[in-house]
Amino acid sequence: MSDHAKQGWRARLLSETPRSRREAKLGQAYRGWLQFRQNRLALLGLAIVVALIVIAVLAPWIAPHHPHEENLAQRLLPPGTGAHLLGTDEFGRDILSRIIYGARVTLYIVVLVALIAAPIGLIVGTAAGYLGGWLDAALMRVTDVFLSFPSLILALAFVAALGPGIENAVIAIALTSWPPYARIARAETMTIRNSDFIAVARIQGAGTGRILFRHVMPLCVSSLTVRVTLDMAGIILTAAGLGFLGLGAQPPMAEWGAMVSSGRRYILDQWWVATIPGLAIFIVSLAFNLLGDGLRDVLDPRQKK
Amino acid sequence: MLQARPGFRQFFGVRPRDKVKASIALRQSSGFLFQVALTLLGLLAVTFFIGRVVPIDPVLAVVGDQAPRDVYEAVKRELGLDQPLWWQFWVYVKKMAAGDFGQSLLTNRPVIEDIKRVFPATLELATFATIIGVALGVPMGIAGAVWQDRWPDQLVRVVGLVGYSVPIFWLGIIGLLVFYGILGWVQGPGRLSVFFEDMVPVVTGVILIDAAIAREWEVFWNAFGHVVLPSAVLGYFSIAYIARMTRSFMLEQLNQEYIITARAKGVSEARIIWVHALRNVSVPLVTVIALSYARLLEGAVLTETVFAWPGLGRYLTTALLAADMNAVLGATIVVGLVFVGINLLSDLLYRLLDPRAK
Amino acid sequence: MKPLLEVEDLRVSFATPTGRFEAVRGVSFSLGRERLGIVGESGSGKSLTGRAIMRLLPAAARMEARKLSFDGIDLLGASARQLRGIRGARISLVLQDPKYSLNPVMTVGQQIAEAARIHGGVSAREARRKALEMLEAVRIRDPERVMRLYPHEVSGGMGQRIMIAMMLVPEPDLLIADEPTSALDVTVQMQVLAILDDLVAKRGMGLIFISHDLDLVGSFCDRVLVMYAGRVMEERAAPDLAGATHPYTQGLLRSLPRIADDRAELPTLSRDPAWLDA
Amino acid sequence: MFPQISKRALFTASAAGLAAAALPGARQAAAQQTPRNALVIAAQIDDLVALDPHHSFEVTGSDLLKNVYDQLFIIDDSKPSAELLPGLAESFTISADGKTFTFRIRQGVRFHSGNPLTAEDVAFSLRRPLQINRTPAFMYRSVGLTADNIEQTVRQTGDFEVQVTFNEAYAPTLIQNLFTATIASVLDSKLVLQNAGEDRGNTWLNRNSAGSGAFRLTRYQPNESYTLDRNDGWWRGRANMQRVIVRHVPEAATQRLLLERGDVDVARNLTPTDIAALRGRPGISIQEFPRGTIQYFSANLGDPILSNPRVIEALKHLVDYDAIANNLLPGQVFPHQSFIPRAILGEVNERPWRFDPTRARALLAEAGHPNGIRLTMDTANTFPSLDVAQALQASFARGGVTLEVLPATGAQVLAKFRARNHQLFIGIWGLGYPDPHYNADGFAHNPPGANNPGKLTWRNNWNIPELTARTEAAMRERDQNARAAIYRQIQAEFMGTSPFAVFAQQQVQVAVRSNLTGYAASSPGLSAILWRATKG
Repeated sequence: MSDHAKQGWRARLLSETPRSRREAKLGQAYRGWLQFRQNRLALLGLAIVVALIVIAVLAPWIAPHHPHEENLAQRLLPPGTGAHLLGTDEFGRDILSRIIYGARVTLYIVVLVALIAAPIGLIVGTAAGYLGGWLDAALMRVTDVFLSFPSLILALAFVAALGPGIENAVIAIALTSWPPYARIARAETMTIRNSDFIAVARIQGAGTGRILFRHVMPLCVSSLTVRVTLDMAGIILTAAGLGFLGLGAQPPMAEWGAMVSSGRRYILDQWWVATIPGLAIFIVSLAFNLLGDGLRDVLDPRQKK
Repeated sequence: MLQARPGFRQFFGVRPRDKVKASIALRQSSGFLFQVALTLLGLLAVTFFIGRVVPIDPVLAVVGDQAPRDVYEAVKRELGLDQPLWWQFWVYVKKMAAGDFGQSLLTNRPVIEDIKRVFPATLELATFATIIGVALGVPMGIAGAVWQDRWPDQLVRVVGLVGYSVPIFWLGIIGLLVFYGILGWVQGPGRLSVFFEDMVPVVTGVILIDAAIAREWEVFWNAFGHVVLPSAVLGYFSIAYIARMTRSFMLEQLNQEYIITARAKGVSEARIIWVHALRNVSVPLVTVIALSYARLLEGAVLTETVFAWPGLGRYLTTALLAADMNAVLGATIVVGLVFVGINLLSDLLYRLLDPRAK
Repeated sequence: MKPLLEVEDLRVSFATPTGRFEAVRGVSFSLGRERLGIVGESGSGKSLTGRAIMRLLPAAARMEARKLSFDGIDLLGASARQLRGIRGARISLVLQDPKYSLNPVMTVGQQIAEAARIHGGVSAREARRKALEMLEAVRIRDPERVMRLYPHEVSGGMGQRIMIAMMLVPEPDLLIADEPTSALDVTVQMQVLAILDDLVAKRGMGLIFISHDLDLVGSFCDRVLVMYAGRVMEERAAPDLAGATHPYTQGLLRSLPRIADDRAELPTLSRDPAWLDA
Repeated sequence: MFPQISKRALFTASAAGLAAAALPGARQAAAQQTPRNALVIAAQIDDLVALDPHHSFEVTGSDLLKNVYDQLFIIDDSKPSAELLPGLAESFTISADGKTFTFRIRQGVRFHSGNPLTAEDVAFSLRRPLQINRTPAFMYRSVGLTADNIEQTVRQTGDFEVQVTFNEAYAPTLIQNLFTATIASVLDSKLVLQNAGEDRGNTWLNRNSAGSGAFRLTRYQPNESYTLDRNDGWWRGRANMQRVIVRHVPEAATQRLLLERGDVDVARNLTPTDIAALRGRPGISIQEFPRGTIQYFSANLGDPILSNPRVIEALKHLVDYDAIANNLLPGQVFPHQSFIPRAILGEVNERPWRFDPTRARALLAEAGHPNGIRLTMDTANTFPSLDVAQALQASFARGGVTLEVLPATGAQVLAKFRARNHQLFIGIWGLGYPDPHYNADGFAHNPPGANNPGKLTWRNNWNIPELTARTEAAMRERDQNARAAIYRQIQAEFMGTSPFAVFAQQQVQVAVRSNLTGYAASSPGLSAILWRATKG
């Protein structure tokens, strides 16, 4: 048996002298994981997010009913009545099934916003920070304009322009949430810009695009990841807010915010109709917050003890 | 160029140093004003063009369901909507530069008058919420940092995260049910109970202040009873934000060398936290608080809806949904100004608090 | 004479994701009213040793010792209150870089007066007078003006003199100076050291001088501890340093550049893993 | 004198009581009371745009304006169906050709300003709607009055006599009913002219009142509240309440809490579940008032699928009429399938359509869609249309119709509807004045070749030259019974073949504090009635 197989993967990952670039990266990730694992709340957050994904994927198999199946004779049943574990809503639809299917919508919102907003912010921020000059000034002015809008209002404006619906809500939220990412990426880029390794890359003849994409952006990714994770709760809540104002997901789609919104008319007597999706929103945004906190402890060195 | 123009030298040569300084300051501030103007113009342009591509027909919002064609066309002309977009924008900007925000379609009143009414309502709510946020959020954040990873920290974190994660309209309705409906500890929705309306002359528009000026203490307490709950609900949100930021700033400061110096001097922990660290924390914290205050001043649509609070957020939202563009643009400009104003203020405070910034 | 400070088998360790890491591993020494130098490379545990004496370790650190007593007081068992009474008043600490070790948003005067007030129980006016006096003692011209300055408005050398003034105001018995001059220019270094030397001699204090500079320690102190990887490798009287027996000390000595040096290159320091367990 | 002093005097007794209650913590758990001489209503009033009675076109507007202004005729508010009473017109005569109506104006009526009301004010007020040409002006145009002829058609023939000449000999009841509408409000012409700018007082009247009615408007803050104070010299008698305050409360739950706490006397916009929960609660009573508003959905006949009458028939079989009325909107609507609402001349109470998915499937198969069809339905994203649309989604599915609901803001959906870009549209239609013609004009009148997006028939591409002629004939039928008979015929045909499925008529369900009586949230005269309200 060879020497380094005997060492075991754990020791290898933790070794101070990694054998390859990949091994170094893996080692770093593993050390991060070890640190992350110590934060029990963060682990809980991770578990909930994983559960959300699992539920979303398996929704058709685990939901007891179809989320749109109405029965006006069985409306507003309290939790635990008959076949409805969490009760029924104003159309007699099974709330549990709607919550389960709603996980898909929530996941969809979260993933899509992250996929749209983070790259926009990253590109704008790194370009502004790295290239400087008038481009920086112009981009930052645009960022300021977007920043000085209240995000819900801007989202509202976009939704009003594009028409209500989940896709448009997602686009609207994404368009309102990139400016802070641009700011962060810009700040990070400014500190990286003058560092030696960038100078080396430049001397070696790397083009601006290559430097931006291969050297600058990867370094901004970790702090951006933390920020995006922490923002997820806000994104879910903004989507819910749009739903509350009738501009988010449209009926009968089982979106949690819209469920709270339509359930609020029954909140004084049939509390569960609005409260259960409210709890779902709460639990998931809490999870993203916990996860974000945990990630920050690992990825953001300033916060380290 | 070898020879400086004589005028140039004369011009600066005789100038006392202060004046040069003043001119630099002026140049900086004019640059600043230019930037503000640019930001506001950008804001206007974005809002304007979004507003114009909205598939909501403002004419229909005016004339209603059953309007015949001729009335529709007449109103469209009246609103200037038959003109090309860029021309409409130009006309709008020109008018606005002259201080004319135009007329709101929905209230049939000058937008500026509407804003004078709704902004103080939001100001009142936001200020209270921020006071609550700071009064509770800062100590909570400090507690979290001081007892890092122990139960007070976890408690603060969870309480804060709950504030971050609860849909605010849900919290509002439940709060109203419990504290108004069941317990009766606070007043109901709205800014005043109906019978107190118009009892004090409007000076600032902020009822609490107006009532205090008029020495109408019944009105004052009534208004207070109304503002407590919505501002607490909003404030919970800022508590969460402020506590989280305070905690992280505090942790950063507590790891600084000067804290060790202070400990080595024998300074008590309490004094280290509340004097040494907090003074340093307050510098970035001011920016955070200002930011959260600015956000609240932009109006909290959801809270305002639940509490029937006639504030800026609801005004803006209603206007948006009806494509009442004069109202939307006017309110947006106010929002932009508030943002800029608060930023300036926080800058000023920053300079006051941090000797290094002078 | 009973020693001022006794340290026996001092250990400091940290929890890391890969297990416990021992940064100080069984350090023992005792100290009278004398000047003790502690030398070692960065990471050798010398600073931690200094801070452990004042019980000023980071929260994540765990510290054990068979004995840690100062002037008959058991520092290990001392309450937080007792410790506060000792810190500053009886044992003081001068840190490396005044840029970080002074509070940036308090004036110099406030910071020095604070030290005087905490332990002296004196009035504000008296504290101010003491602060002024002390600033003069560290040879600062126009102390009235300096009192009003913020740390970022003073130079590094002046900052360090302010730091010393602040630490000596309550007239402690023991001063721990943790690389007090390494952040300063060479010329300023000498001035600061001279002041320190002068004050320690005048007031009859004990001094622990922590440094990576073997030469400096050799010339400045009475006795020297050489540390490596959390352990004391060797303890010698300063004048006797040249006769060091431990290979590590010898290595350190050899790697020092000399004015009359004719070596083409400095030898690299060799480290023997066996020293870790010695 | 400072204006607030008098207001304070008004509520001395109550304010003292409230003062203690207003202090936080000092409040009793028991519900407090609003003052005995004031009526406080929580309602949604954010759709209130115009207060100029010749401009206003919303239900909330008429609730306010009919209590502030008087019209030439009155709908008797003590009767369950719309019966006419003389209003500012004491009596009238009709010329031999039936086109010219001569109105005798009641003497001794004074405006709130103290100005006497004369024929001059009436003539001014009859001309003004066409001169400012806002939406409601179409009601006058439909009887041949136009901006161009108004100076000649409306004439002041004496100090207290006005003549109006129409282009046809219209049924007298039609004209009388028309002149009960908000648009027929008589304004204080002197006061209006004093304050008129270039817009004939439109701006001024949108924030002030110049009427002679039971109350005068003393305060109005858009989206917040309005306050009406009693007109002690009203010619029909003095109102019981000295003051009426209507406060905008957007959320139903909030309205309910206010009512339960006793901070308001009336909660105007509660949901069926709120009503169910409040029913039987001590101190609170539930009241229901029919309202002349119908709910319908319509199909665009310009669409290839929907142009097949069998498909329309199938859709009408796919509405669960009873479930909507009894389960979804209990108490807020009752089943109704025709366009003339109950309590109006010519009403029919037959309901030929039943929920029958099997029949619907068969019809669809006959129409060539054995595997069902897919349709979209545009709806405003507000209660109740959105809720009904979702219920329809489920019931349509049982007949093989896959319905996609497309909710959007009201103005947005409306624009689409007016542009005929919809397949199905679900909406609500309110009566403008209590005459069958108003709805017949919208639902059964579509002059060929005209391009009128104001008409529902046009919007749905329903070409009906024959029905249009009959609707016009009904306008001219002077015999009340014969007129009613024509409308019944029109409706029979409408219910059978039209692209409209009317499924319910609304009623206003309010919860009030039990000590309040005489308040009507809605009436056959199409507005709230405030002056009879009294507290026990």
